Amino acid sequence: MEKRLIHLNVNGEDYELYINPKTLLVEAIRDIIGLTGTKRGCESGSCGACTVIVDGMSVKSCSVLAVQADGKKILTVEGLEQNGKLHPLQRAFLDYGSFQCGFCTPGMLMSAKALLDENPNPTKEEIKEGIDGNICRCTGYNSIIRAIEAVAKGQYKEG
Amino acid sequence: MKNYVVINTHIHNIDGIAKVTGRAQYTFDITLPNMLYGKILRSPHPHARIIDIDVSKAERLPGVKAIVTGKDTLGIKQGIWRRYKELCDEPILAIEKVRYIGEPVVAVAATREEIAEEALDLIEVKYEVLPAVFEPPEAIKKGAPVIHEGFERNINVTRHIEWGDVDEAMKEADYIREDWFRIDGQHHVCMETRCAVSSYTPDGKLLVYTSTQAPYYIQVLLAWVLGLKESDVRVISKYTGGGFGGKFELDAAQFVSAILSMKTYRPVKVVFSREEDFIASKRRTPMYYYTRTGVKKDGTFVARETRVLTNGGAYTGMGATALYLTGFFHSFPYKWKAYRYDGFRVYTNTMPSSAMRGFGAPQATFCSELQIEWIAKELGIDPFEIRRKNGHTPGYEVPGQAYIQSCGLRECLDEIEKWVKSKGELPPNRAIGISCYGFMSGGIFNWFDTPYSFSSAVVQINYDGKVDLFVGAQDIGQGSNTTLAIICAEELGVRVEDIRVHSGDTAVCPPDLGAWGSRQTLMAGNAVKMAAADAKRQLLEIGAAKMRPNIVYDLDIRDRKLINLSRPERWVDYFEVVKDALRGKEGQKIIGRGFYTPHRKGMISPAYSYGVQAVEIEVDRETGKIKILNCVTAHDCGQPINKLGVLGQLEGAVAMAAGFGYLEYMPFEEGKLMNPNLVDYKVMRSTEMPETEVIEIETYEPEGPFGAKEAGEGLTNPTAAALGNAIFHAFGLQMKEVPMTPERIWRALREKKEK
Amino acid sequence: MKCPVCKKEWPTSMQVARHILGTGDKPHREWVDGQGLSFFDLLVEQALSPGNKSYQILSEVIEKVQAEIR
Amino acid sequence: MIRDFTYLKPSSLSEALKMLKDYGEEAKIICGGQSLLILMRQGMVTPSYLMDIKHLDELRYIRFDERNGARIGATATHREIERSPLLRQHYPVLPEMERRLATIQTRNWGTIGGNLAHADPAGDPGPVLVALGASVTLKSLDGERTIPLEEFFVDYFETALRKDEILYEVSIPKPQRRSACTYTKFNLIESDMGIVSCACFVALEDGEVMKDVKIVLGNAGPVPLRARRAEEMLKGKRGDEGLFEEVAKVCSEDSQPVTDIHASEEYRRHLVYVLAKRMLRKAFSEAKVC
Repeated sequence: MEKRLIHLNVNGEDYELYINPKTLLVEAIRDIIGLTGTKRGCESGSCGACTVIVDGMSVKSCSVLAVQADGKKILTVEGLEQNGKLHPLQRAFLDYGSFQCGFCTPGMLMSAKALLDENPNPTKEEIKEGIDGNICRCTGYNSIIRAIEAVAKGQYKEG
Repeated sequence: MKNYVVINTHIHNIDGIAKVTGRAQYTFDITLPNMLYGKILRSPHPHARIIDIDVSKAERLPGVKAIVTGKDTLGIKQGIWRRYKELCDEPILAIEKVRYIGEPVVAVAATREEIAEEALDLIEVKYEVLPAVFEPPEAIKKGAPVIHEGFERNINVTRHIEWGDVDEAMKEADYIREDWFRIDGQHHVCMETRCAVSSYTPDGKLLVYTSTQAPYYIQVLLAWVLGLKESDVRVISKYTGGGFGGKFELDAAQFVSAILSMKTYRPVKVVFSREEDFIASKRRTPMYYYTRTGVKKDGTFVARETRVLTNGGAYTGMGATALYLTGFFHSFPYKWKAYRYDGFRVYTNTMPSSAMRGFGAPQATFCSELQIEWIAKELGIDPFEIRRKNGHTPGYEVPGQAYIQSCGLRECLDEIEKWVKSKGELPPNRAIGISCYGFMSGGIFNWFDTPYSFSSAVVQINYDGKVDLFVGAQDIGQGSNTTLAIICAEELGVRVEDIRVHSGDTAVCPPDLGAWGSRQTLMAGNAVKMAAADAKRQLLEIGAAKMRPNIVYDLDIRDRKLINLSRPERWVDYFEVVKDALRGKEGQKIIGRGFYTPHRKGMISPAYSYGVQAVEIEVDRETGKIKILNCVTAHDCGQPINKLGVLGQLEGAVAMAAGFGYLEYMPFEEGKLMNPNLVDYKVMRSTEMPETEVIEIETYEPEGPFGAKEAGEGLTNPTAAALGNAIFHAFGLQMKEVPMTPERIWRALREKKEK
Repeated sequence: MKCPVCKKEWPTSMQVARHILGTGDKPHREWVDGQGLSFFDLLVEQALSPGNKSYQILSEVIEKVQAEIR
Repeated sequence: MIRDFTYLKPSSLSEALKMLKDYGEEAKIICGGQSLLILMRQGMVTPSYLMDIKHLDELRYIRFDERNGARIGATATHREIERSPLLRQHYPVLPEMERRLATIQTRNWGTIGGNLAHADPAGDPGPVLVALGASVTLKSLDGERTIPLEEFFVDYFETALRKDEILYEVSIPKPQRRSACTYTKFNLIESDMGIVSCACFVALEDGEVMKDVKIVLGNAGPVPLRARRAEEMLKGKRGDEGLFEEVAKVCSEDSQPVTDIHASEEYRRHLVYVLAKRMLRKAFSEAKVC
């Protein structure tokens, strides 16, 4: 096995990694780059806690090899906040109590952001589909759906 | 309604910023310098004697630093029911015998996770496989394999509840019906699997980061099984990724990481894989229910006789409490002239069953509410009427079991009846089912044998008027940090943002029994209220000197102002008073202490919550598949404290309880769980979630802080029962097995047609 | 009616029977087995079948031995 | 944990084919990897060489022309198919099927080529594409061959792909006039694979006589199963409720479902009957309209 050199742009920062090609993207983000906001909750790509955004698409970082993300732009939960200012989705999650234990929240925020980037005002069904890859055992999802709806309706417009 | 400043208002979760920005560091995220990784070799057999363990090859693998088996431990059989030593039966690392598939046998610590895993394959364990038994009816027969020596017929523990004379009372009944039910288990599926990082240092002190609901329990249990002093063990659990009842007993991640760290003097991290979390941790108790109910023609309940066999699995854990509670809640929330319950917990060679949200009540409520619906139909009585006629009322005493103080059941029934009537005539493939329920706010009985008070809190006011609140209560996502901050702010008269809550650290926070039994809002809340009152009293002394009112108790602090109650226009700024107070106390911070232990209050629990839930489903008659459209709950939790928290608890409970009712099945073959992953174990996702609505019925619970009581586990009790009743109205089927999967509904429909 | 083992009192022999099966500790078990019955057979019978045969059997024995308990 | 492997990253299709020639025996192709990586992480698949074609945009296209229908490149993702206006216009069943395939994250990264090559009998695209009469083109250094998709699926997780071949393209014939294709699956969770699934294709002659019928059952056999006997019963006939009822029973009899932890064989047979009846009725009514 020979290692490979890859470049990842995570939350606007460029990282150069020299890694074993079997390294998963989630391992690169958590264990090598050290951003532990992205979580892991299963071994079968089912729970969605590892969801990040790669080139604008929500993706399960446990089901992607890090080498496949070479040269791509990756956004993790740590990238949502811009020097102290929370992203509208983060503010909405606070207002609507869209989290409890918080372990699935990073992945949920990423799915929500990717959904709204692609479809600025989704129907309730589309929102449900947008986050049906993320399991949450605490909230029962409705508070999350309400928060996403509020952001889509412009309740958290900047400025 | 009292006009509170902070209580029941829209308050953000105080851990929110850390959780929505990814800053929150869970045990899963913790790495310490020089840290090793631990992996566990588990038993492939449901029942076997350990003959020999050969670790020689594994030891030689480069990177392996330590290997431990049961023989390397003190061999103490631990358990959470410390008051009854014979119920402490779990050595965690098996010593002479394994009793369920997945039981830990050998643990390895290595420099990298991969090496530890590779080492497991090099370990050879010789077993003498013994005959195994998996279901209570077989395990209880004469000649069944003995799982625990000294426990004949595998009966682990029995519980009995009785009042009145059932045999006499049954004579008065005009209609008697008896039914058998079989209720399957359910798994917690916490998003953060069980994990721990333990670091033992040469000074003989042990630091343990872990994901737990009760840091104090883990501290005490670890000290016991490792032979350490309690205070030399420090458990830190700042953020926990979900618990639901599965994380307050000592688990293998904590025990194994500690043992390995004590051998290597290096930090050791053990993280359960999702599969390990499924097969080797405890689950909701599966039960076989027999219940016989006698009722008068006019619907008055007369007597009920119930017998339950629970599948205890390989070890006791909290099983004894589940056995008792299911008996207690099978009478809830109705008045019975005579009631008798006999519960038998039976050891089997499956994963131990123990506590999970609802703790026996969802099973009890399912069997009770369905039978009542069928009786109402048989006697031609309106389901609301029969429940209203027999329901608990404030001040009622469940003979020998419970004093009920506040009880909003009647109001909840009225609200739900109004909603059901507002739905009017339903389309043919739709139906509505209802269910009453009730739950306790924590337990009185000190089965853990703690010398400390059940809950304690310390309030510390700093020079700038900001408050540090130290509580032993543990926030596992249910929002106890926020709820307790709200209680402290209201009592002390400040805002929530003035308070920083410290929890999840046994060295810093006062002892508390932790998060289970929905006890924290009431018990820890009372402790926090007392501590805040203590601190406020010290401030009022100083305040009185400044304002010189004629009567000192005329003063209070409200929304950062020290006011004279009789003349509110005269007030002094709270922050000024604090500065004076500190100077007056030679620069000492103001400390308020509070604690709460419920002696003889309400017998088994200080207070009881009530509620009624209605569920609307849409059915596909050809396939038996049901879709939940709507779920409305009227819940009486006394005075709600944390507005967002209560709604969150309800919606989360509906998702978990609906899963228990019609989705989450756990198929076993010869003691092996066949779906230990999130592809085959069906958990509710956003697409299956119904519309939810909660109607808060506000009552005043004298025993609770500001009149508050539980809104955590109680909400998981009704949903499966309401689903069962909805299916009864939709198909005319009397479902006797849970979960009610489409195939089971289809088979029941076919049998009905053939009859 | 007195429990032959721990001398506690109850109004009816049926309740004494319930107490004995309910406690199930060593002395009570040994007393029942001493009467030519099997404690666990009674317990299991009680668990699996409706009606209270076990309690009836036990309460009869309890009534008989009441004379000797003085 | 994933076993070590040598990672191969061809810069073009031709280089990929060359690599397959050299390493074919011990190489596995990874594209989206949504199914493969799970098997590798659990140690069920341990290739010595892993050739990544995810980045080959040469294979990432969706084209359509009136004459020979649609062509979809192997590395086109499920999401691209789900949101393709071309396919939505000419083969609406395809995007509708993709919308309910797994979760949005899996669809964003997973590809149609990877899905078909994985050949899971419960996979969603298989039955639909077979019902649409699709074919697949397999390419190797020696040349290329196109075979009907039905022949591509050989057995459980086994395809006709030779060790040195790559699945290059899926082609779907031009939609016939007055025809419709429908698909549904029975599952407990929206994003789950079907406990049983069924795709139906109906083409009408003028009037309401059925000229061509295809009924394909998913997860009711080792591969997407054509219910040929049932199809024959419909050809040349007018569609009506009684006939659909009878044909659905035949589908149920001819299916080969298994019993597993999710459903018994008996229940699966019943579901085949229910789904076939519903999809036939829906396809027939849609074909009459368009």
